[in-house]
Amino acid sequence: MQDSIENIGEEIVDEFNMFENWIDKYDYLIDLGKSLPKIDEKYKVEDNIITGCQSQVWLHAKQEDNKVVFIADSDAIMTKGIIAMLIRVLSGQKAEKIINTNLDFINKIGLNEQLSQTRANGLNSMIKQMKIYALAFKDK
Amino acid sequence: MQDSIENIGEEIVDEFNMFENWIDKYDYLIDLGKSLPKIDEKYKVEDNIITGCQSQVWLHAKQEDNKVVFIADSDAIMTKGIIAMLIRVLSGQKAEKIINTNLDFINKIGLNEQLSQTRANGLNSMIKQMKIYALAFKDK
Amino acid sequence: MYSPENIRKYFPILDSEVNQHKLVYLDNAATTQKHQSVIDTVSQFYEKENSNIHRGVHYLSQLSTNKFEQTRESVKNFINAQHTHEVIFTKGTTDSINLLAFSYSKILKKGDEVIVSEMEHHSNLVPWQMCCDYSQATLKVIPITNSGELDMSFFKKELSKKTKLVALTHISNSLGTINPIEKIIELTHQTDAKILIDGAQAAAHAKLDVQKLDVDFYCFSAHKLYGPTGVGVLYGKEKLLNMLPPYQGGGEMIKDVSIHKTTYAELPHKFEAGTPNIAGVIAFKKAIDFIEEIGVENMKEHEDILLNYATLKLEEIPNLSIIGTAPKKSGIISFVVSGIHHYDLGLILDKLGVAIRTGHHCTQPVMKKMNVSGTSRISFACYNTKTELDYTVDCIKKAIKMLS
Amino acid sequence: MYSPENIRKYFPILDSEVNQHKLVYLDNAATTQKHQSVIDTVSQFYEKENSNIHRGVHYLSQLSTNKFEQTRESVKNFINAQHTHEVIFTKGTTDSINLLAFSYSKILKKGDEVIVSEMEHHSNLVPWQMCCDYSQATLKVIPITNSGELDMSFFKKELSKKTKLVALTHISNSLGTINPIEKIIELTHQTDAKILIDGAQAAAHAKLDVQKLDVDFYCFSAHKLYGPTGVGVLYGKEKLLNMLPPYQGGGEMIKDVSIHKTTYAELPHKFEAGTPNIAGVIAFKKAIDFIEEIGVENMKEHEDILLNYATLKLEEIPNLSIIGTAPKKSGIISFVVSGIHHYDLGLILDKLGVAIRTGHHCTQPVMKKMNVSGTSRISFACYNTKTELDYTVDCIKKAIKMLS
Ligand SMILES: Cc1ncc(COP(=O)(O)O)c(C=O)c1O
Ligand SMILES: Cc1ncc(COP(=O)(O)O)c(C=O)c1O
Repeated sequence: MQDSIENIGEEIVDEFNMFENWIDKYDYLIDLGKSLPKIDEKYKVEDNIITGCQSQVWLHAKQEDNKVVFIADSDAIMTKGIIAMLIRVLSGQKAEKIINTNLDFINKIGLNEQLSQTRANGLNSMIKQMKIYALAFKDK
Repeated sequence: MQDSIENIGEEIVDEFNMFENWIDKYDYLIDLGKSLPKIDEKYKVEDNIITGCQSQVWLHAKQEDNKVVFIADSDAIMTKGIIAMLIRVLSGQKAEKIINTNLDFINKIGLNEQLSQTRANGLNSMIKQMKIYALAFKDK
Repeated sequence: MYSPENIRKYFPILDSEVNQHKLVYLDNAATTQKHQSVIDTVSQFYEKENSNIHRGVHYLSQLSTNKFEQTRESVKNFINAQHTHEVIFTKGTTDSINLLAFSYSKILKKGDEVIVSEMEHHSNLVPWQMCCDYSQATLKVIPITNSGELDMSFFKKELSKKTKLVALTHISNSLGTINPIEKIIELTHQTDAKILIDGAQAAAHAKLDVQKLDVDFYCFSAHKLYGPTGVGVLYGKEKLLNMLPPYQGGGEMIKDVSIHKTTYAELPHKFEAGTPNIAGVIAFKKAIDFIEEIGVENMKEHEDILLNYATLKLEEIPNLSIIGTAPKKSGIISFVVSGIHHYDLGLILDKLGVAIRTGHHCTQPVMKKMNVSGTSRISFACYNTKTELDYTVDCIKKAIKMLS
Repeated sequence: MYSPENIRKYFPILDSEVNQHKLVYLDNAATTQKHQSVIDTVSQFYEKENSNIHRGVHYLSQLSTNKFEQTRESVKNFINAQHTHEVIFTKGTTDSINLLAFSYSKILKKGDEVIVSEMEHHSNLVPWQMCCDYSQATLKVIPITNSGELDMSFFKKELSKKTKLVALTHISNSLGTINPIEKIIELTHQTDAKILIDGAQAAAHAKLDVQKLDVDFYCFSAHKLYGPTGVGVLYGKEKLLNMLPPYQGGGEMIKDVSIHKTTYAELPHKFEAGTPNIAGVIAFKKAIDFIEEIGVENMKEHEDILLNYATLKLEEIPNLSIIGTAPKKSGIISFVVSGIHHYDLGLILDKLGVAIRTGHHCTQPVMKKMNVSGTSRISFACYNTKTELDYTVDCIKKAIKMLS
């Protein structure tokens, strides 16, 4: 069974907490970014672009077995790392869950401070877009 | 015989120096203003207005016996006092003299400081206009 | 307890001497003095945080951007806008009005009408003259009554389905009149017209709630609000701002630029081309904080006391007439003394340390209507005191004596 | 002897720490840091002198007006204009260009042509797109070469008697290219066209003499000149400025206003509606004083040394390519590293205390032409040092390693 959003969130917090300095955290994000599967070029279209990010982010979602599956890409590796993290937490969850679960873990990682305002805006835009997809599927 | 511009200027400087404080100096200017003969309404036309003053100043000039005679008015009494002073010095002088004489006495009175920039601009505009009239008559 | 003495401590300039007299600053309608926290914030920004905003990834750029956007948030709360992006930063009220007048000049057509009034500051008159000139729309002007109020029956008569925009001042800067903007907005909205209120004289003296007012556009200047020079606000309803064409072109206001086609950015950036007055905007927040800490209603109450006090005292002076005698007035008193020019009066008051404004106050039509060449104007702020007014009234008497 | 170390003492921010590292500020093309005398002048103005300017009779108003006008005089001398009233204060380069583009939009006609280039900052491109859109004139765009220079033969070919205005940047903010403006002005004046030079990147890095250049219009921003934010300059030849219709309407820019007819004031007031950024303009004088004290040629010499030094060091880094390789360059280096996104690089440099700018630098057409999505840009000012560059190059190497 798919772990709950909270559980995976906690896992990530734990992983982040292992790192003492920003270099290791960044390295971790970079690795996460590299691990994100390549996506088909057909998804890299205007419609899938998330606005409000400083680098380009494409996000696409589909429904499989009543779960929402996200696929995404970015031209910047750090951004890709962040989106990989969000996918790890949210992809494969029920639409309902995605909409309602509190994403507290993000604050715990301290990504907001790590990332500063514009980037935090980008992060928020990503989460918002993921919830919008979930909403769309739920209403179907 | 008409006194020279320099002499009248010195006279005014002496008169001003008698006063110890600004109140007396202002009173003196006000009195000068009041003493300025009323001018005919026909001279209070757009063409005679000096721009660059904060109050309205009308200045007209005519030539009599080869001398330039100025008549002027203002709606503000302090301004009238200043123009009365200039008239006392320059009216009835030869055009040539008006154009060439150094008006040092103005600095000696300290009117520039007394009057501040905008008002000093007004003063300069008046002098400039008087010299322009003189130039016009000289060329005739 | 409201204490102007306490407030004065935060306005360093109020302690200075002018012409060997203690400064009495009564030219607040022209610009207010600045709160110490505003001044310190400018210095601190330049000494520790300065960077250009937006699009930068580095720390200082992020910091500056955050602080800049915090002011937008503060302004939003201050005027109770619905959205933060309805707050556009400009360089001042004049800039705000020109922005709107330009945008409207691109959508108005022959036959359309714009309504202003005879009591407008030139900044809320000339842009509309230009706008109507360019768009061939017609400018209608509401006359004012002898007491300095809007002729409301004229306004009602002129409002029609041809009216596209009404642009009126909230408070007259030369008469002090507080216009019944609630009523005016309501009447305007009974047609399809939109309404701009020029709040230059109001924002520091009246509690604002743009949602409750249901006003379409509202603008003001930071420098009349204890804040820095070079900063203004244009509030507009999201839907309307989205509909209007942009004003200035340049950095930040675009989404995509190619050589021959450009798409514009979202609000508020669409209307904020170029590097703004970053230090000014950031420091402006402190001015708002100050006003909210004291409470604008409390300030107004204090200013009303001063207004009534000074009005009574001035009315006692022979030959002095107050210009602008509407029942509802803000802390602005214009007056003339028969036989005495305002310029002479201003000069002598200045020598006595009292700063007032003289002239037409950028409202020449008002002067014409009131049949005066100009007035002497005293205008209050939250830090003025009765003692200052007593001294000023004495100085006015002295000046009149000298000049008579 | 030119000593950046001495100069740094007057720039308090340069001593700060960012992310536990000493700040290395290499984002000077976006905005420069501020000289202590500039900062102090703002505070002093607000603490001791603040008042609205022009038309006031009282002491503070006179003082503020005098100081404001002194800056105009300083700018006049700085650029060697013929008349003080040829210096118009705006809120920045973008505002200056929009002013001009608006005025021209009222006099251009279908069939007229405006020439810009592919290397323009959006602020010198979008206003002309809008101007041509409104006036139905045609916009011609000079392409750039692979090294980032203007295609002069194209320019010569496009210049014709249809050309009414040429608007080009003096120095490219994303490529660093110094354009041959003397030649360009000369060629332009062989036709009846007028020319605007966007000096945003040049005013702090090149000696200016608008009379010798015989340039018609020139503009720049104080904030890129060690001065305050929210202040810009538009220089224009008297005759041309007199001929152009005004831009914004409002206080100060009028001579006479009546309800239906308004006549405009003389230069410079005609183009300066509303209360300006008084504190900013007054403080700007100190920035000019500073530049003149050190000497802009000396600054340029120092920056050229840094430019050459950094260029050599960067060229040694594998996979790094410099974008913009004109033989004549100012202290701006844009680069890309293959396989690495500029945004990632900027993030890591920031963590190491190095502030650079990443992205399209408001020159999307340049990015498109150079076939990159953006660049990392380092840009120098008079206070940068070789030590800072050594550190920066090390950090870039480190970042590339992390990201590869
Ligand atoms: C009613 C009114 N509108 C507009 C303005 C113009 O404001 P600013 O000069 O700050 O642009 C003023 C300022 O005097 C004003 O009093
Ligand atoms: C070449 C050039 N032009 C215009 C501008 C716009 O200047 P501002 O943002 O100060 O209006 C810039 C600033 O980045 C620039 O570099």
